[in-house]
Amino acid sequence: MAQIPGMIKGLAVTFNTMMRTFKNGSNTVQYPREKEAPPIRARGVIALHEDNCTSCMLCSRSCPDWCIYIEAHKELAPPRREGGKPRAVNKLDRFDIDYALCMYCGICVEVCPFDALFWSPEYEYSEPSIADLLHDKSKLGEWMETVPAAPELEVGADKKKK
Amino acid sequence: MVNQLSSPAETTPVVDTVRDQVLADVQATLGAVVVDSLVKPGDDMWIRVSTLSWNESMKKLQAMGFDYFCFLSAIDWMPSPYGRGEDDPTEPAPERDTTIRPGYTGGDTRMQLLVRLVNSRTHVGINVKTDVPNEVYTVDSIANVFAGANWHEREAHEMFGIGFVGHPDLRNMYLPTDFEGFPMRKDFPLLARMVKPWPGIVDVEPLPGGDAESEEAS
Amino acid sequence: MLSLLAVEIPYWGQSLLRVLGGLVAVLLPAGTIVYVFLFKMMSFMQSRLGPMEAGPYGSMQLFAEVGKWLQKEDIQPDNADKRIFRMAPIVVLMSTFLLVAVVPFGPDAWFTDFETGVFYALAVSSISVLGILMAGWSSANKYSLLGGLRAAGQLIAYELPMVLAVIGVVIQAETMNLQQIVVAQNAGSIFGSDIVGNPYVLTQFVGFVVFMIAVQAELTQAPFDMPIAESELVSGYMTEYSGFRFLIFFIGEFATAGVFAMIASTLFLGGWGVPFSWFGWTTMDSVDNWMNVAGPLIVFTKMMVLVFLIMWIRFSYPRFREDQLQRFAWKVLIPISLANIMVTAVLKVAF
Amino acid sequence: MTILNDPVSAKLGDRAQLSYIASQAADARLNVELETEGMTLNIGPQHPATHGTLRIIARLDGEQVLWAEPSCGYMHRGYEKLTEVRSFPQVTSLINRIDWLGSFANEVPFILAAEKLMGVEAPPRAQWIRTILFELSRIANVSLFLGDLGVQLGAITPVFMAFRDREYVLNLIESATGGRFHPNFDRIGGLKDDLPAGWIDETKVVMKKLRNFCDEIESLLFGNEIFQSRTRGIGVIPRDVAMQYGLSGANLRASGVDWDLRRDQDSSMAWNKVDFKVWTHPDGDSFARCWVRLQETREATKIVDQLLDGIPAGPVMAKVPKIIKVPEGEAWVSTENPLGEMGYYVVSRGDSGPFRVKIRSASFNNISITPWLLRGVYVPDIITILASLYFILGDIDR
Repeated sequence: MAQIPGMIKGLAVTFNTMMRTFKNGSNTVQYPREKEAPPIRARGVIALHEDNCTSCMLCSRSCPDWCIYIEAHKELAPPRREGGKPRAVNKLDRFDIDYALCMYCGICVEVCPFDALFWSPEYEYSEPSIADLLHDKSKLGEWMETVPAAPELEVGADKKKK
Repeated sequence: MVNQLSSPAETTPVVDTVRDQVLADVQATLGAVVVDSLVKPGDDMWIRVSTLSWNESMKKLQAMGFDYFCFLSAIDWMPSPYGRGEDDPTEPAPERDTTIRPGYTGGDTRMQLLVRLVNSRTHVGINVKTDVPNEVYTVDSIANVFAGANWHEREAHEMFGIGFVGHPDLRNMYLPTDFEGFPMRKDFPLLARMVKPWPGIVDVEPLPGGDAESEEAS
Repeated sequence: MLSLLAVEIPYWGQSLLRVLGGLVAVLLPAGTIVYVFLFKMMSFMQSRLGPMEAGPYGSMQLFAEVGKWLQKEDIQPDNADKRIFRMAPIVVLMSTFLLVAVVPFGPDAWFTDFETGVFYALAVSSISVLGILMAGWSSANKYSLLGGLRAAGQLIAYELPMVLAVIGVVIQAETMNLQQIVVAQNAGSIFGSDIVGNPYVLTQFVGFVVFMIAVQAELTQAPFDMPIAESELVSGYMTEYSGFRFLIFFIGEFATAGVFAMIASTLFLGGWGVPFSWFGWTTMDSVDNWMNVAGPLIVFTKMMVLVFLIMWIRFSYPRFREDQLQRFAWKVLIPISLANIMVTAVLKVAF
Repeated sequence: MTILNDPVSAKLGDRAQLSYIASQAADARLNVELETEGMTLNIGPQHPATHGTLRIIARLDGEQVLWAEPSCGYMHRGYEKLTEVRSFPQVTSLINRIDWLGSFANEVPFILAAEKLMGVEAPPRAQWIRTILFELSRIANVSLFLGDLGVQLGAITPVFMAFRDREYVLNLIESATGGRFHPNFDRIGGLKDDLPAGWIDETKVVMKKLRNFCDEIESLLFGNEIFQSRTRGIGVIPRDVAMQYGLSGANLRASGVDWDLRRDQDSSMAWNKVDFKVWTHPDGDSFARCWVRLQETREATKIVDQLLDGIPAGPVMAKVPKIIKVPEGEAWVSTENPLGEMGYYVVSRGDSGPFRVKIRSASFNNISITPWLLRGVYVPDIITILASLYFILGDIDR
């Protein structure tokens, strides 16, 4: 029958794949021991640079999921110049992101006018209890060291941005 | 390339001969049934037909070449009395303007049906609207014209509470059978936005005894 | 096997040895098949490694799985016909054990030496249909019922081409004793050349193909896995089974694959024997004793080759529809095997 | 040849006529009192063939379906309502989740509609990158379909091949946008960011791999006679029925309608800058639908290749005010998404958020034909037909 070749070809495909896996290894990685590095831009976890935060509430207000909770108070800080008046600055009391609610859309990082929020590609922070997914400002601050520098842009990109 | 922000009113009006011609044809076919019409050159066209001849005009439109049924839906033109749920629950609810203001091609009622048909040969689409009578919220079904409207009408039925006369099977599609209320109506509150206060309401606590002038520092 | 032991063994001892031997002959191939083909070959065909954690290269995975299954809760549906529900997996596995009883592993290494071994094997193999039908019916589940009925229809339809395909072998070997069939193949010759003996895969190639297709269907492996059909019937007759009852089905599936492959290798590939001309043997009696040790290994190797074919096809093909399968059995396979019988008979008489 | 003296069947081909007869017979048997009781089979909500939670209630006579009715709503999230309480930038992150396999493609029509209302147009570089990402999400989506098709039909290997090669595409999307499944990369007036360095070369390599994948799937699945006998002549949708039900995408093109919004619609996207073939198939059966999708995946890799060579230099963001308020008006924009025509009817009231968004998703229309289509088929064919219609649950229920 002229029908045979289609089925034989199918067998050849699986056989070739098997041989390729023998020769070149598999396409999967043994996760806990081998890890694939996520790309620089990967949205893994949000890191907070607390010194930059002025508690302007923009991130909290633009969050589509209402998962950023900020509390702050005003405080007198020493003046910038000698002999100046003491300045009133906003001091963060609480900056929580509830990762159980977060959709990882990145709007908060984008709207932040003072570069206080960053994306880090870190992804291993699952918790056995859902309440532990609420990261407070110290935990968010710890993620800062995993934040990579922004990648180089492709040819033809408008470099003047930012 | 238009890079600047410019409102649609400022763009130079273009004459869209194709759509004007189609509109003329539609008006000729449907006659006085067309209450209002609008052509946005190079963009799209809208007509509003009278409620009583809804089914009839669909048949005529299908016969004149608009044979592709794209979607059917409804619009509740009453602005929501709840806003976005970003109010402070401790304060009294703010007054919101809930006057009904229809969109393109006007309208006399709160609810409007919207159907989009496309001519499969010329690929010109047309948005057909019709008023849904207030309080009664009932129109003729068009499931016998476009079989695909069947599910869309079921959806509109459960979401907006619009009855479709002559629809074969107006069961709920998405909601439980005993669900009360019509979720897509604007006066149906979105509970997810009611059960907890907006985190954005919170403001920075002022300095104890501090004055308002020192705000500029931040 | 027994004559290897010089000592006289009482009857209960012989029986015990036979039971142990049967367990080994069924479970060892089953375990090997699961590991080599299900875990590793399938994974490699899909560009992945398969289980790697339990034991070196995941070789102990099956034991881990068995341990897991044994720990699981034994769930029986409320409306199930409980007694039949419990019996069904055992009936399925039983047919496998009964089947292995007639497979010869060496000149003296056999469990039973049936004069009508072929007849017996084909009869016993259809007992599993009963078990599957019982499982499908007693589960009180529509998917199971559909699966069970599909299985019944399918297995009965494929029983026939299988029987008819074997008849060619029986005609050629002039015996229904599997041991004799092995001898006939290895001592035989094709057109005077006895360099490879006369494995019936060469002279009975059509019969071999039909037999293997029927085996594929009997084992309910893709492309004939409609009774299981994960994507339609959600495992068909096995839907309601969990824990160790599922384990029995699972072992049964692969053990049966192994045993059927053994029978196929006995019927078509020369079984435990090597071509007798290599060592200057002529008859059964002149075969050296060491074949009793080498024989099982040879059968095992041939079985693995055949199971590789079965599994390779299983992992590559989509499945038929039930009616297409029936049509294929009745309109294609059965006429072909009938023609095969006719040609074989004519040639047998002619030569 | 006309088997039935019937106006509907007269228009159909032979194969279509046979399936039409089967469906008519099913109707007839449903209407007369049955001597046997028949059986109602619930396929789903949790069932491997419904990839998601679709439930199909099928009335069976033996294995033949007399009557079948999908029951949706297990994943209804009320996106149309949710958009009303969100601002325009927030909506994008939401509608990502409608068709979760080709997320980026969901954002585009909405953003285009908002841009239309605002009178903004994204700079050319943004349009090209948008189009590339759009096609990449099509490849990611449809390649999974091709693998999944195998699973639905009982072949287990294709799906792993699909996962293997889709991974490359997802990596590309992630390295460009940061989001693997939900990019949220499209902005009113352009894109969030430019591409990272080296992305173009990487994409070209991946496109070669994907074409190879298409070849493998073709010989593994489409060339297989069992596959063909399972899909050919099954679930035939004639042209006019497809039109009435508003089918779109490959389902419509498999019924012989030569209509692709990428080609036939004015759009600021870069599709008119490349040449590609719109594949159609005259049969309208399951095989035709699958085959058209396979060809479209191939075509998409070629589109991406062509676009990569011609990305213009420049900014990726037009000048847009920081706080977006969209002027009053109504706009409809639809694009040719992986699943079919996806469109948004956006009504704005000059607010920062939309007043009403009607989401016209492809799967809702595509699946609404099933009660008509499933009459008279066998149980395994339900699976084939559903697989070939290709729906994503999030796209049906929204």
